[in-house]
Amino acid sequence: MIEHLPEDRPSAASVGLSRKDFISDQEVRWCPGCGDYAILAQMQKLLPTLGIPRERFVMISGIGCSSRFPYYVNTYGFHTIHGRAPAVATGVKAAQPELSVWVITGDGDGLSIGGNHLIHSLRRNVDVKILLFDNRIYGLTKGQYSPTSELGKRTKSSPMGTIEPPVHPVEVALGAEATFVARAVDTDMPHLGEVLLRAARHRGTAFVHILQNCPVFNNGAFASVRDRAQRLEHGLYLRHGEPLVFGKHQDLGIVLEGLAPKIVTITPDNRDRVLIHDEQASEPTLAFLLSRMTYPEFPIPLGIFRAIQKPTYERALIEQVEEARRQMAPDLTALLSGPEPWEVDRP
Amino acid sequence: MIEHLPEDRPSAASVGLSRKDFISDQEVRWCPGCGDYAILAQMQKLLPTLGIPRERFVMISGIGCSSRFPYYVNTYGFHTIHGRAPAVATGVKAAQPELSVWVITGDGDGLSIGGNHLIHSLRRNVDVKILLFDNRIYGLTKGQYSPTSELGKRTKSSPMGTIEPPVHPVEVALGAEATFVARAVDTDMPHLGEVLLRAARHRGTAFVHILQNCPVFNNGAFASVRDRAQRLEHGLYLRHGEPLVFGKHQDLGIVLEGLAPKIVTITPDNRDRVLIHDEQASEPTLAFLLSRMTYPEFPIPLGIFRAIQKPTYERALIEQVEEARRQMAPDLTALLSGPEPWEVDRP
Amino acid sequence: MPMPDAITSSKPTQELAAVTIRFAGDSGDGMQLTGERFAAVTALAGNDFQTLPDFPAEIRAPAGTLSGVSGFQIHLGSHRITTPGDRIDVLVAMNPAALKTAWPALKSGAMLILNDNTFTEADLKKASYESNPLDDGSLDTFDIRRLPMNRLTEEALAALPLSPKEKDRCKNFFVLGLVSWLYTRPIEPTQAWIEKKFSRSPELARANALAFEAGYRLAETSDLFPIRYVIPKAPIQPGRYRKITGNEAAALACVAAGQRAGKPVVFASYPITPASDILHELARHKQFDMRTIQAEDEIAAACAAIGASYAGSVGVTATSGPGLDLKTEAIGLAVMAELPLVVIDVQRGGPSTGLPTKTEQADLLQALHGRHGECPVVVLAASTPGDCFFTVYEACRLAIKYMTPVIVLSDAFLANGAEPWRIPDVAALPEFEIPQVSEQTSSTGFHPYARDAMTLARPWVPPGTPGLEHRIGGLEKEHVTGNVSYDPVNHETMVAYRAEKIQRVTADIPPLTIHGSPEGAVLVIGWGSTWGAITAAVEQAQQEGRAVSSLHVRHLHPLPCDLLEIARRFETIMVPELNTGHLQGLLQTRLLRKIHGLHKIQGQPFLQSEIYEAIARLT
Amino acid sequence: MPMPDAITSSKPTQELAAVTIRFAGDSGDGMQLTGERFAAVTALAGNDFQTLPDFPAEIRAPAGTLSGVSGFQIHLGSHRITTPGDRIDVLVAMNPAALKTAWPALKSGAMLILNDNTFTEADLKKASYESNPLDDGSLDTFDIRRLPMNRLTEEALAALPLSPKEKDRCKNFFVLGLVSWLYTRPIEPTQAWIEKKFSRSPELARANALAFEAGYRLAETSDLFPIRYVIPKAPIQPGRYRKITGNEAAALACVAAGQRAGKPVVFASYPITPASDILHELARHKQFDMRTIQAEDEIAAACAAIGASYAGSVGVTATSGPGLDLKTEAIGLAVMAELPLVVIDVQRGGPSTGLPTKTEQADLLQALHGRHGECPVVVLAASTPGDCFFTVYEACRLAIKYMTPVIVLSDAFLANGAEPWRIPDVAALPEFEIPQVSEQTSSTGFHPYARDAMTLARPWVPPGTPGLEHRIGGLEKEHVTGNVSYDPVNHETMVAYRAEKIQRVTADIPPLTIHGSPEGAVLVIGWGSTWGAITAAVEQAQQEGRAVSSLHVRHLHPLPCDLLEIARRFETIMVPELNTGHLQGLLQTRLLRKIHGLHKIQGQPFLQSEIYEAIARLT
Ligand SMILES: Cc1ncc(C[n+]2csc(CCOP(=O)(O)OP(=O)(O)O)c2C)c(N)n1
Ligand SMILES: Cc1ncc(C[n+]2csc(CCOP(=O)(O)OP(=O)(O)O)c2C)c(N)n1
Ligand code: SF4
Ligand code: SF4
Ligand SMILES: [Mg+2]
Ligand SMILES: [Mg+2]
Repeated sequence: MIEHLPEDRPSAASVGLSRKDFISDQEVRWCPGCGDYAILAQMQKLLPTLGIPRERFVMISGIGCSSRFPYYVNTYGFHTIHGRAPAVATGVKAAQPELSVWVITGDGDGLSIGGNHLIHSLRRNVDVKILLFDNRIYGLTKGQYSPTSELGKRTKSSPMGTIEPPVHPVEVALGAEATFVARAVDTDMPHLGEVLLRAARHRGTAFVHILQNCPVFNNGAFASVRDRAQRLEHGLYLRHGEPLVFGKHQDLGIVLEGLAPKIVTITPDNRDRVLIHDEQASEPTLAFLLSRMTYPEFPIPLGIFRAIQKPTYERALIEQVEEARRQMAPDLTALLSGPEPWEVDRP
Repeated sequence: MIEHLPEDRPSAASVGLSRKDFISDQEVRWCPGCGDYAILAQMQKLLPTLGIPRERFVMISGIGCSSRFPYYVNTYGFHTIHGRAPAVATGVKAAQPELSVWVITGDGDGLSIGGNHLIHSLRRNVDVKILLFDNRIYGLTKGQYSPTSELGKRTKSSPMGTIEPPVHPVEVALGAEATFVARAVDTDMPHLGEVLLRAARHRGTAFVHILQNCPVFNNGAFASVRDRAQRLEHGLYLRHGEPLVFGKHQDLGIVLEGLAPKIVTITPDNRDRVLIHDEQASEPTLAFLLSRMTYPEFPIPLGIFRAIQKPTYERALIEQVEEARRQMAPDLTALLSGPEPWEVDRP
Repeated sequence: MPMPDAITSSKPTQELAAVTIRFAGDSGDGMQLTGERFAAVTALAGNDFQTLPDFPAEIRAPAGTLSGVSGFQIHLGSHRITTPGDRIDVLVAMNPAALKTAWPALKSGAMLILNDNTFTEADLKKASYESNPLDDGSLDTFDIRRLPMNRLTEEALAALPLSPKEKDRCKNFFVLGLVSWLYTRPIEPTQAWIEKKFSRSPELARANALAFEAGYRLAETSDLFPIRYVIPKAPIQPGRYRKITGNEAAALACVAAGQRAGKPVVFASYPITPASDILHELARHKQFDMRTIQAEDEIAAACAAIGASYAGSVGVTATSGPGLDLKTEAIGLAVMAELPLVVIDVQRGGPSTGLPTKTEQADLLQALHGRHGECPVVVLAASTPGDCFFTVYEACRLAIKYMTPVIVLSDAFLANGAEPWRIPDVAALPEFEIPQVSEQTSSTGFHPYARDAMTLARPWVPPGTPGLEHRIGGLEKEHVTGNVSYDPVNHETMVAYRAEKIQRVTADIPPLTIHGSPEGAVLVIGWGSTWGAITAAVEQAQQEGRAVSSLHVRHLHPLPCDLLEIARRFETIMVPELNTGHLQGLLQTRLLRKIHGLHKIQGQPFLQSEIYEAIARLT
Repeated sequence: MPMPDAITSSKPTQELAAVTIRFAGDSGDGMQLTGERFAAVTALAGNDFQTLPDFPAEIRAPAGTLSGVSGFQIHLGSHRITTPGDRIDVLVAMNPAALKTAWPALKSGAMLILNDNTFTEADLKKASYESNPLDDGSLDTFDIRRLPMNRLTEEALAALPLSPKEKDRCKNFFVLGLVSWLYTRPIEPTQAWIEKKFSRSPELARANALAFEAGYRLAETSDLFPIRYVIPKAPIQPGRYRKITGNEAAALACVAAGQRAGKPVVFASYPITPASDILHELARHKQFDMRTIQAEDEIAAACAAIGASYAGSVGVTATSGPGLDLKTEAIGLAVMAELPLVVIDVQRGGPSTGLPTKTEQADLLQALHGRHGECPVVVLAASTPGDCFFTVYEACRLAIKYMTPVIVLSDAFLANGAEPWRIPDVAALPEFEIPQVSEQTSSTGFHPYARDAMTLARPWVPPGTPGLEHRIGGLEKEHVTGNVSYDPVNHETMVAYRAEKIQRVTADIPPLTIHGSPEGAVLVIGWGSTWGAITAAVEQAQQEGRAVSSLHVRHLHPLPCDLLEIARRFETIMVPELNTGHLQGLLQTRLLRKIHGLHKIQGQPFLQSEIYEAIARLT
């Protein structure tokens, strides 16, 4: 009755799937130049490679430009209500743990109205992949600031500049004890693909912070890492077991000064002090440190901040069902009768 | 029109206030032995000492046993709805920045249904004091697990044990970029008083995680630090600028091993390696590290994890009002007329 | 030494048709257990009954105070019993606060069995008595039986190696023994129960058994109780019975629905009084593939239930008023996505936090209209604790058959009240009909919004179904294809379809049963938990020859087809409701005539007498 | 070289009473600006008018496609204009998609001014045309004027050192010039506006001015336009006017309310179409001590507004359907706490996400009943863009006077539509009455729930007031003291007080105005944005001598006292609504007679003709 998780059984039905199997018949309606196109393309490239039959995929979104995503992917899809996609996804996984469930959300959808559901699905470690398209703006409602907009940013709803310091999405996810947290850039195709693959392979909630450009309402928000040249300079690629090195010539490194990160030009002297990335560290101290780095003081870390294994929520849920069955057979008549039934005879 | 913050002007009206001025005429209705009594007593002791006239205090709560708090304090009080107290408090501060606003919430109220409002008020740095009474259970609804209940805990709603790893409230607050985060224990009177005083003095959102016993539905949840003797052994008092030392004989210390904390018996050799507490550190790395320590692997840190200064939300809000006034006089007729009025003459 | 039983007793007996007894004491006195056990043996004695616990307000109050009183009322008789009793015939009061709390409900001349040990100055003060009612004459018109229950219990257990506190906690069994004697209840079942319950601690088993025996014996021997009462068996339909509360029944219905539908049930909920017990109950029945989720809030709970339905499980959520508010938007999504969803609303006193432990019926209009846009759902209401089973079961069945949210209205009174319930035959429960993909699919392609010709339901195609991948969502859908559509006429068409689909549910509503003459002077129309009081009052009036009939509506949206036609056959219609007139207004719009309302908004159920008097005024 | 004006033109003119023009093109074509400017000069020309922009659905679609079309319709005339026009007399279509989108609304024989440069194969395909409508005869019955607008604009600007793209973006001013000539609009205001608007980039100013002139000149010189039209001034009440949209008016009302109440306004909101512009507007007026909060969600927004009211500010929140769902629980809190709160609901097509940019009136029943428990609030509805000002202002006033939430219903049609608005005299706006602490306080102590004898409002005592410290909350309160109370009868009393308080608002409702005879055959009752279409249709019918009157309700709860009495004087009542009959049902319950409904649920406002035809069927 309870099926196994997809990874356990690379399905025959998944053989021969290709990118075009994941393109739906709906016209894509994002603005020309929107970063969402690139993410869609990467996903359509990734999904056929996962060994999962197409019908096992479910895309669940909230509301926002980003949340139109499910319409364009020819799998099962559910465009729900603002901020609630993780909650809907939890129900889907509870019902069918074997599905590959992807939540598509935005910085407003996922961090403003939906912040609580995000946190709780992370802490529960529901096996869903959450892709947060962060354009640091409300796109669909035409340009209000979001929880990731820079302090002081002038938008339609903050003509004098915002007065709210932004959240760091990766930090919030780590603070909620997420088991997988990563970041990628819409235009950085191969890397985005790599990160998405890792997310797909993770058992538990995988949170991917995707830096996405909204050319219409917030053009250039992530200029420092979107353009290839800039990215080589300002992006800090995280690779497990390797030192935190960046810069056009890969000559800059991150070291600790006390408990704060510091940029150094690498020399033979300080080479040893450069921090080594460890996505599996028992304590997410380093991940936290990286999560708070912002440009221009620091490079922007890209890649996998943390990836650890913990039991998943739906697996535990099903295990309790199985355990209960081991303890007691499901006898409906007995249940309805309760502990103290009595008979009333014909008078 | 816009008054100054209380601290700027220790009011004459506050002179001569005493504890009994803060006791309302309502019968206190918590269960005998409930930890809430001790917290109430500390607050009633603290408030008269703050140099703030009684009418300037406002206690705002959500729903839960803890949220009955406002009824018992003879100041202004508002017992609102489940989880929403921080949002109500934000409105209060926007309207009257000069009030001293305290939010009283529980682990369910503040971290389950109300988690998002909590996070957003922390990131905005609204100048309210949030006291979260954590009994790791839903008291008022008679004993379901809460987001802080231990994994595997059997409660009314988890007869086979919970399957949800708990959140660390302090970690969540830090992840939301809180400017003041502290922890205290209900029974640890002087320390609780000290922490509450510091919270009162902080400008910005002060988050205080108070470990509180619910003898009825979750007795002994914090046994390791509630009882004086145990506390001396298992409590780690955080003191700014001082080493992280604990234990009955203050002979144990916290050092770093890589980026993970480790307990050592202090020797002349390793004394230097014992971490020094810094509540004002530019990076909250240490605070994060401390926030994830749980008994019995580690001692329970008590005191102030972090206390930094940032502009407050309501101050910034009012500053924009003032700035706008400097730029343009508030002329209602001109506003109503808009940029392009025209006259229609008598025909 | 064998205990005396009904036959061996030396005292005379008197036959009674019915009696209402309330056990009341401090929260720590164990009166709920006394009541529960008394009800259990009452069932075995063959009487019909209804019970109603009356918990103290949310938080435990200091011992002995008025707010700490916990009561349990039972109404039992030799005829059909439909209410827990208007007025108390017999009060067992463990302390002055219990007496004071029960005071307004005492029948004149009621028997008061009082625990003498607690009528001390301190206890009287805690109960806000200015003078001792035992002395000041205020009880003169009652039939007083004073006993030092603490002392008697203590004495009975003197020989046992238990602490004084442990002994004291046995006095509820002393009371049970005493009242069991008084009403000639069988004793073996209680003895057996004690033995089983305390099997792990024989000391306590022995103590409680002794206390029980002591109470029984005391009544037999004491002059305070010169006669005992016999209540003949009620003419109950033969069968297998159990005692059930509304919340238990609602929970069991979820299990039964999943089993009969052949699907897992995902029950996602957030705790709230008085609905939490449904979650507690279901969390204990995981062996039925019952997957319970305690969500972070009510929004998440509703959304998780929707997600589960979307993925082919039976998605259910339960809550009370404030939680229903929060589920509003999600229910709208399920309406648009046309997914099954069952929302159980255990109504309590409102508005806002209101009176969380009290009963009310004031969420009806919200259930009908409380969503933005044209957003119709099915609304059902349960009429008795046992009926919560059938109503919730039916809700699950309709939700799936019509691919729609169904709101079930229960209330605090039903949720906690108990009655004997004839255990249904599992095989005889109605079948589930699962909306299928239509035959043409192969030729014309799959259309998620192609509707069944009869029910107008769209097919239920959960993810995982090969070849039928499709997308749904909260934006307006194009008829048949389900694509997003901004077309004006399509919108009107879809609004009409969604409304008509709900109307089609009338095909599943059985004809209404009229209690009494099928036409005439007065028709009392009720819904929900008022059934018991209405039925009792109408029967009382009918026995007096008054021209009154009644009918009870389970389906509040859509209304049964025959309702209006029946209503037109009566000169006067009265609708008693625990609100300001919700159904009254609905019927008035439909019938275009004045409907009499009877409104009570006190957090309490109707008394039989209140309805009876209203009928009497109209007949 | 001076431009030709109405007087110097050599071409003949023709007088028109009214005309409906739609400017339509791709989102990038700047048609909103063309429309806005045309409306501005129309105002100066002394005509009455109404405008309605028609934005594309939420996300920018690829250029040239149907979903990318942006339109702006204006109806102007020499008499009172109450709708943006049923059918299009003149369409300016910048591309085939614009033509296709406007198609269903074209009057037969309408003038089509088409941009020839875009009727290419590629553009036709994007607009899903299978053949070129210019060639296939499908436009034969229309009055076609083809111009290569891209090229003409380009030529006019040939000499300027701008990029081709920059030049192309001036073609909306070319259109404006052309249509300004055609309808003899004054030209100086446009020239002045261009100069001011582009003062920072003289190049662009010059380009736009040249394009404008080119369009004007082309019309004067081209044979395509043999005559021009004159629309005489409308008989407008003298005074100072401005053009205003519903959202602007709602925002200004918040400012005015704060100023007149002498209190800061805290406007807390979460963005949602079509309500967001109220927030945008208010965020620009901080100098009025306007404190805007963009909350994390609608729940927080409502709660922050409540907190602000509690602390003595005017607390306002604005949203649309899905957000109203979420505010439900908070509104209930404000009902129980008896605090002022204004909730503006800009209705859009529902249910669920529905049709976010389209209009509808289907939130009325939710506004009335969408909360658990007995939870009455005041509900008002605005009838025109300008009326949003008076309605929201009145909402603020009533909220404070009666210490209650007030829900204001606007809709997408009002929110974005614009009309000339007579600027009110600030000093003449109604006064605010602030509920005060009663005199007895000194002697009997302060009671937060002691009510004003007239209004039943409790006193508004914000924190910070010395000596009156008190606690409030969502649990049921004791009458007068405001202490938590579980007393049954007190609950009923308080439910009654809360209901009666809202009823007392009727004292503030002015007598209804009947448009037409005060009694007779048919009465059309409307509410909200249908006012314009109803008024136009009723006037049309009246002019034909039909026995029809109309009245429009601003106060939907409580209903005006005189409404029922007036209704009784008519034989037939019809209620046109953009829903399935919300007000219709309410009136039916009250009047106990059949009310005719006219329902349209297409995301579009009523056409005058639709209402007229319904009247004609009844008269
Ligand atoms: C309950 C509710 N509130 C508000 C909205 C309006 N709304 C739609 S999308 C959105 C924010 C979108 O921002 P984001 O999540 O960043 O997505 P983006 O459009 O930028 O991809 C808002 C406020 C809504 N649809 N529902
Ligand atoms: C909207 C809503 N949902 C649920 C409830 C029921 N409820 C009241 S308090 C509470 C949880 C209380 O737990 P906590 O915040 O930990 O407070 P405690 O009682 O333990 O102090 C719940 C679920 C409610 N009042 N309102
Ligand atoms: S508004 Fe921004 S985020 Fe939305 S589709 Fe357009 S470019 Fe993309
Ligand atoms: S239930 Fe627990 S938290 Fe609530 S009052 Fe009682 S002891 Fe305190
Ligand atoms: Mg965004
Ligand atoms: Mg708790």
